[in-house]
Amino acid sequence: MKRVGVFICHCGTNIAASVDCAQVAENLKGYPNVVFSTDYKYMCSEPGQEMIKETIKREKLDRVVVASCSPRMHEPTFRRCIADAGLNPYLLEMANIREQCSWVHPHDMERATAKATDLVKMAVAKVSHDAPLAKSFSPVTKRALVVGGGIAGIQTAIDIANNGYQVDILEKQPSIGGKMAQIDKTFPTLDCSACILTPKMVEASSHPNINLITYAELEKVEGYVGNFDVTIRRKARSVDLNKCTGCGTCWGKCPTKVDSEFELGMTKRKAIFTPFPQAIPNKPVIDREHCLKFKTGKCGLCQKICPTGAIDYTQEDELVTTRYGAIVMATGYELFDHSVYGEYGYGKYPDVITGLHFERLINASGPTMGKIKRPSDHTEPKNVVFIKCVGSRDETKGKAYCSRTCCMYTAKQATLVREKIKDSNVYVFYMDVRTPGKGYEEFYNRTTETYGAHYIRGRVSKITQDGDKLRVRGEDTLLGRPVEIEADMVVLATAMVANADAAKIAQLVGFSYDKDDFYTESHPKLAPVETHTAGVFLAGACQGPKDIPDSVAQAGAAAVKVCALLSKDMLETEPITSEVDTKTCAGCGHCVDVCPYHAISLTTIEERLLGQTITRSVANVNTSLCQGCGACTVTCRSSSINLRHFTNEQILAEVDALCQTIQNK
Amino acid sequence: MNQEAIQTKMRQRAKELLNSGAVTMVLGWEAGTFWYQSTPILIRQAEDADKLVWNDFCQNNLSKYLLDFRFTNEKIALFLKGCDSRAFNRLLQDKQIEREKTYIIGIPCEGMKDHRLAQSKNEGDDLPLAKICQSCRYPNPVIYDELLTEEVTPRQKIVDFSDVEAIEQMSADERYEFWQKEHTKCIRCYACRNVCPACNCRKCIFDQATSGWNSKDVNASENQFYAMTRAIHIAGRCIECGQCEYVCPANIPIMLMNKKLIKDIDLLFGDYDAGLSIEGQPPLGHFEKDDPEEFM
Amino acid sequence: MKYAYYPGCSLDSTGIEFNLSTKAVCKALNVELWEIPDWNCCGSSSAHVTNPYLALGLPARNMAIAEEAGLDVAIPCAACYARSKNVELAVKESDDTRRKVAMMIGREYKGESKARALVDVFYHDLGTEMIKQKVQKPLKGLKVLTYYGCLFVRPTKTAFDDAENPISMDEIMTALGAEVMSWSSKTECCGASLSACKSTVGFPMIEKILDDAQKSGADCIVTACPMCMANLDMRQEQIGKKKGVHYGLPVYYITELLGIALNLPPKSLGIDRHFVPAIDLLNKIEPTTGGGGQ
Amino acid sequence: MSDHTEQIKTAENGFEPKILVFACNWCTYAGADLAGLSRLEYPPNVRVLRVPCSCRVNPQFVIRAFQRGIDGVLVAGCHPGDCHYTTGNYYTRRRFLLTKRLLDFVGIDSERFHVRWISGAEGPKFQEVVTDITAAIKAIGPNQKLCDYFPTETLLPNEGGDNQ
Repeated sequence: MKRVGVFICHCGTNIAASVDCAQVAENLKGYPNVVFSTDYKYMCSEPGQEMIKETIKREKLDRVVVASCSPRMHEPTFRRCIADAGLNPYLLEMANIREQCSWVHPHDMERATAKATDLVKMAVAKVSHDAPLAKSFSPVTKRALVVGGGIAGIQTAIDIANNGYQVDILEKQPSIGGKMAQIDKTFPTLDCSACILTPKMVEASSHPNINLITYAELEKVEGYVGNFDVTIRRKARSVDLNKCTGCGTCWGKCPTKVDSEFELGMTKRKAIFTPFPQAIPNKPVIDREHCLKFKTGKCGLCQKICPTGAIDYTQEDELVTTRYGAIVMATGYELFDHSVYGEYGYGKYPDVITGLHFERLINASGPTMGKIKRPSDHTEPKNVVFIKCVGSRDETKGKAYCSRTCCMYTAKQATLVREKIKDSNVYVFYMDVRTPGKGYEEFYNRTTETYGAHYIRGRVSKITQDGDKLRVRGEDTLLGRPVEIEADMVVLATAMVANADAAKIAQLVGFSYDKDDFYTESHPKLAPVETHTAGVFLAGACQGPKDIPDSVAQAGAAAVKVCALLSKDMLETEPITSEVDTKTCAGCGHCVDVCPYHAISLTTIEERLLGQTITRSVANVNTSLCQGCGACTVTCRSSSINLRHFTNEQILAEVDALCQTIQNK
Repeated sequence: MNQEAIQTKMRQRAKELLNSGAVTMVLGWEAGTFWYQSTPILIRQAEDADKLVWNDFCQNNLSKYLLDFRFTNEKIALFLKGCDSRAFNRLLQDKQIEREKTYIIGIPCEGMKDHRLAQSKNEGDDLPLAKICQSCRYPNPVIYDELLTEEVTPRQKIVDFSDVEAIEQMSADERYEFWQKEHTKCIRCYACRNVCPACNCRKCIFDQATSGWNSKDVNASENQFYAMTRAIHIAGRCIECGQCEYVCPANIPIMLMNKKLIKDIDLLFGDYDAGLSIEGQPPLGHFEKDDPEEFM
Repeated sequence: MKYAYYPGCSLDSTGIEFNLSTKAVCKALNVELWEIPDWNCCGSSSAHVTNPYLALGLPARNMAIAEEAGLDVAIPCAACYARSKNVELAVKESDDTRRKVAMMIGREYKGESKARALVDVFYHDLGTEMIKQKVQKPLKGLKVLTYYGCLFVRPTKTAFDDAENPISMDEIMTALGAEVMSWSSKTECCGASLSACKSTVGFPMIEKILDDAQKSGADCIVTACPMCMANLDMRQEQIGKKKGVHYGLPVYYITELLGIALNLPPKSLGIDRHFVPAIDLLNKIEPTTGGGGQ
Repeated sequence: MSDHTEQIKTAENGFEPKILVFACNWCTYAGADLAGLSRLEYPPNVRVLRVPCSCRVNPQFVIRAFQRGIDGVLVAGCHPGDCHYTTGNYYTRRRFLLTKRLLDFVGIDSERFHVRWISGAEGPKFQEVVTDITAAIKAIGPNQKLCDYFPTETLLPNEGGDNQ
């Protein structure tokens, strides 16, 4: 005979307003296995929990049902409460009679009470089959992996490393630095991006706890929080990093010229190259697609002239598997491809460029040494038009969201044009100007008042090439009339979008992403740097458009979450896992393939049969890998594999308990 | 090659295999109590091979008997028709038998006769092929070590779902009435499960009283729970051998439900014939990201 | 290749040369045109200003007659095309509209026979390859500008080419051997009726297009819409005089130049009926040595 | 004791169907909670049974519910691709695409069994789905099929065969 105690909560008036709690408690008296049933104003309060503990002792209860709010909220609270009274915390079930009963059936006391009673009966049926469970523990590897070497990744790594833990930064490009390395000045203080980024890059490369893995990609991720087995593909650089000193003779002499991705194709780089002068590691990579040696077998000049013999054409991709305790995704963003906009010339007009393009133009180490020149004829533009919200806030052709950073960097770029080009005219077409940060509004006011940028509230309807000029036609909604500007150059503030391979990587590591392929945080307000997958954290623009200050702040947050995790030697894992009944398991192995966590494997056991000892194979669950989804329990036709706390018997009991209430059909 | 010739060759091969010690046992058919029934036989001595027969009623699928020798080290030779060989693959895919412990002698099958009709006829009268054999698409064994005769042409290319569609046309109530009538006849003897190559659990949930899935009561509701559950369990595994209907004492059209699921699996997840090969997972054992979506 | 043919009111009056050249060219390209018997006006802008269901009912009657004959409808004029395409989509999208329209015009139009702009038929159904083979007098040496106007390319629901950068007429003209110049007013609005009722707004719109055309160094403009023809051809002198400039830019219907390329006599195409004289420019086309297209 | 939840099953004085909802803990159960937080009213005919993932729901539970006389069943989980366990609901989709057709084939009225994807953010969608299903089942009356059998001794929480 089970001794179940039922406790109905009023939750002040949240439940009592539309459910007759006393009546529910009354209905449960005499119900099979129920030996105690009461109701109380606040079950989760101190006195409420005290009452449960005393009742457990006095009535010698061995199972408890609490009918109150959603178990997603207070299940841990009541588990701890009954554990204090000496009961195994898993001998508890909750009936959700608030979010799923009183709050949604406020005007029908009689039927809401009837529903509440049914829900409590189901809970009693389930708790009667609960078995005591104990949390199990798994070791934590004290090493973190940061995917992405932009400012967010670098800052996360530094903060983790400063806490004494080993960190690997995995970067796809030959050098860390990310998008920030391409930017000239940063708002709102206009200090130069390289000046604040390169010291961090050097700190990351020289920090004893940080290990840089560049020119490498994620190949496979297995395991779970505390024990991620990550296989990384270190792409062949064809350069031996230990021997190479970065002296640059090779890329000085290399005959092959290729469009530089870093400079957005505005200048050339060699087949053996470092993306930009301040690259870290400042050691080149051979671009095997364009290198003559790999294409035709001729050349091989760089190997001949390399003073330290660091060039090695025979290098192969290398697969390295390492175990990590935590993973931080800091893979950054891409810019929206504005060639979908026919209005702006489908990307064909050479003088219609993107903001990042403009950053390279004004950058002192950029292709034009900081002089703003028109890509078409390299002359200095007089009239520069900026267009904001290109691809952002546009559901038809672009993205619905606002990309947060364009207002500020467009204001910065407008200021720089006015500053660098005497008597230039700057026009900014905008819908709204959003300056949500510290010192942002003042910066914007300086752009319009001190630097005299003309802000025109309206959309640009069409840009046409008119000889060597660009005819920009738009509308000034404040004046209520169309506007036409003859511009020398147009800069588009294109939207920040997720990387093209963002979804692929999310599926590889095993966490969810939203419809725009940005990574989904566990809770937008309360857990912005965590994901639903334990042990995987987020930092920077991969979680959604954001500027450098926010990315660095998130990096710090993610780092502390990682350190909290790595500070534990053992990790408590939820005991709700599958278990195999080897008596009935036939070893068919179909459950092995449906398990998303590869937690099930076939092992052999020995058994006495007809007088001999035989060996046969049965399924076996690795409880530290199993996350308790239950896919295997349905695949197993003989029900030999069952999920603790959600067993077949329990769910059948709940179904029967519910249907019992409609027996008199 | 007519039945006589096949029968003699069967006997001769059985003797050779037993005498040479290549196998310790041979599984075949012998003449049954009635002329329209041949019963499976297990022979260990070469001289018993003369009991082996090959006629129009060797319908029983022999591969399922291998399960009884799962943990012995008997090396067994067995005769497999087209459908039997798919059953063999099924048991292999479920890891219930080991290929090395068997020696398969494949017999391309011209189709067995309708044994129910034969009961009201005398021996020697001509009989139509059994319903299941008329729609046979794989008469030639798909796995074998040797073949007794040359291959025969399949009688059908595609599965005929007209009987399933006939039920689908009915209204919901008519369909319920149809199955209600059929399932009240069921006596839960579980013969259909015992003969089915897709049903090879070590302990079936319907034998585990404590599993709570189903009580021992025999009534329409519990019978329907059994029938529907078994249909779901063998979905994507049924090889359309028709043995369940062949052995059902109550003549329940069990294949109707199996064919309905086969039709839907082909429709939803692409054509799949169970037991043709042992690679990959059965349809319900894996998924495609772009499976049909009806629940948005 | 058989289509119901809906000329529309302009092609019986101000755009007579578009009608003549269309019929001549289609005969030459053996495209059979079955003029819809007793066709009525498509309602153009006056209908949809007065009543939305009148604007649907008028073109629906023409389309219904064509549908009963099981033919898609080839429509030269942009406005008629836009109105007819609109009713085709409206009846397909909502049964309620289909019933209301059927009640109004006393016959059923289900939207099965489609409204097709003539240029769309030439470009997508005939195809530039086939047209190129039929060319006997390639327009070598002729620099043309293609002018689409708005109703062929906007709104995107009824358009048959890209709204910002349409290319169907360009590729047909290239197939005819002409040199298509680039300019930015391909899809600018010609002001339509504004040049009549509100010339202070209408005239500058035409002026901008003509200036742009002159700057591009082209010999002439090609269009496929009687309204654009009216504004660019008929008003050209008037606007030029106001500005003290002589544009002298003949404006052709695409079917006229197609006819010339098929070696049909200019008069049979109606080229003698233009305001800006358009016959002499044809002599600029270099005589070809052999017959037939290259 | 007069059981407070007694439903007098006659169509005259308003038959009220009883509908069982298998809800996955991470999405649909959270969506249902959100409907509560946003006070989105819906008819009190549904009873939610929480499971870790929709892939935990065995088609045999659904047949069992009809056998015991439930009037309607809804299986609801995350949208494919968003499953907390990454691939759980892909199996749910395959299993219940077939189960729905088998239940139809056996004669269970199609309004009585539904499968829907409802995410943790779709509180209004949970309300809408539950309201529509309740109305549809209310229109066709109580379920008489598969359920003409009530075991006197059920496997309920009393001495029935519960194994630890």
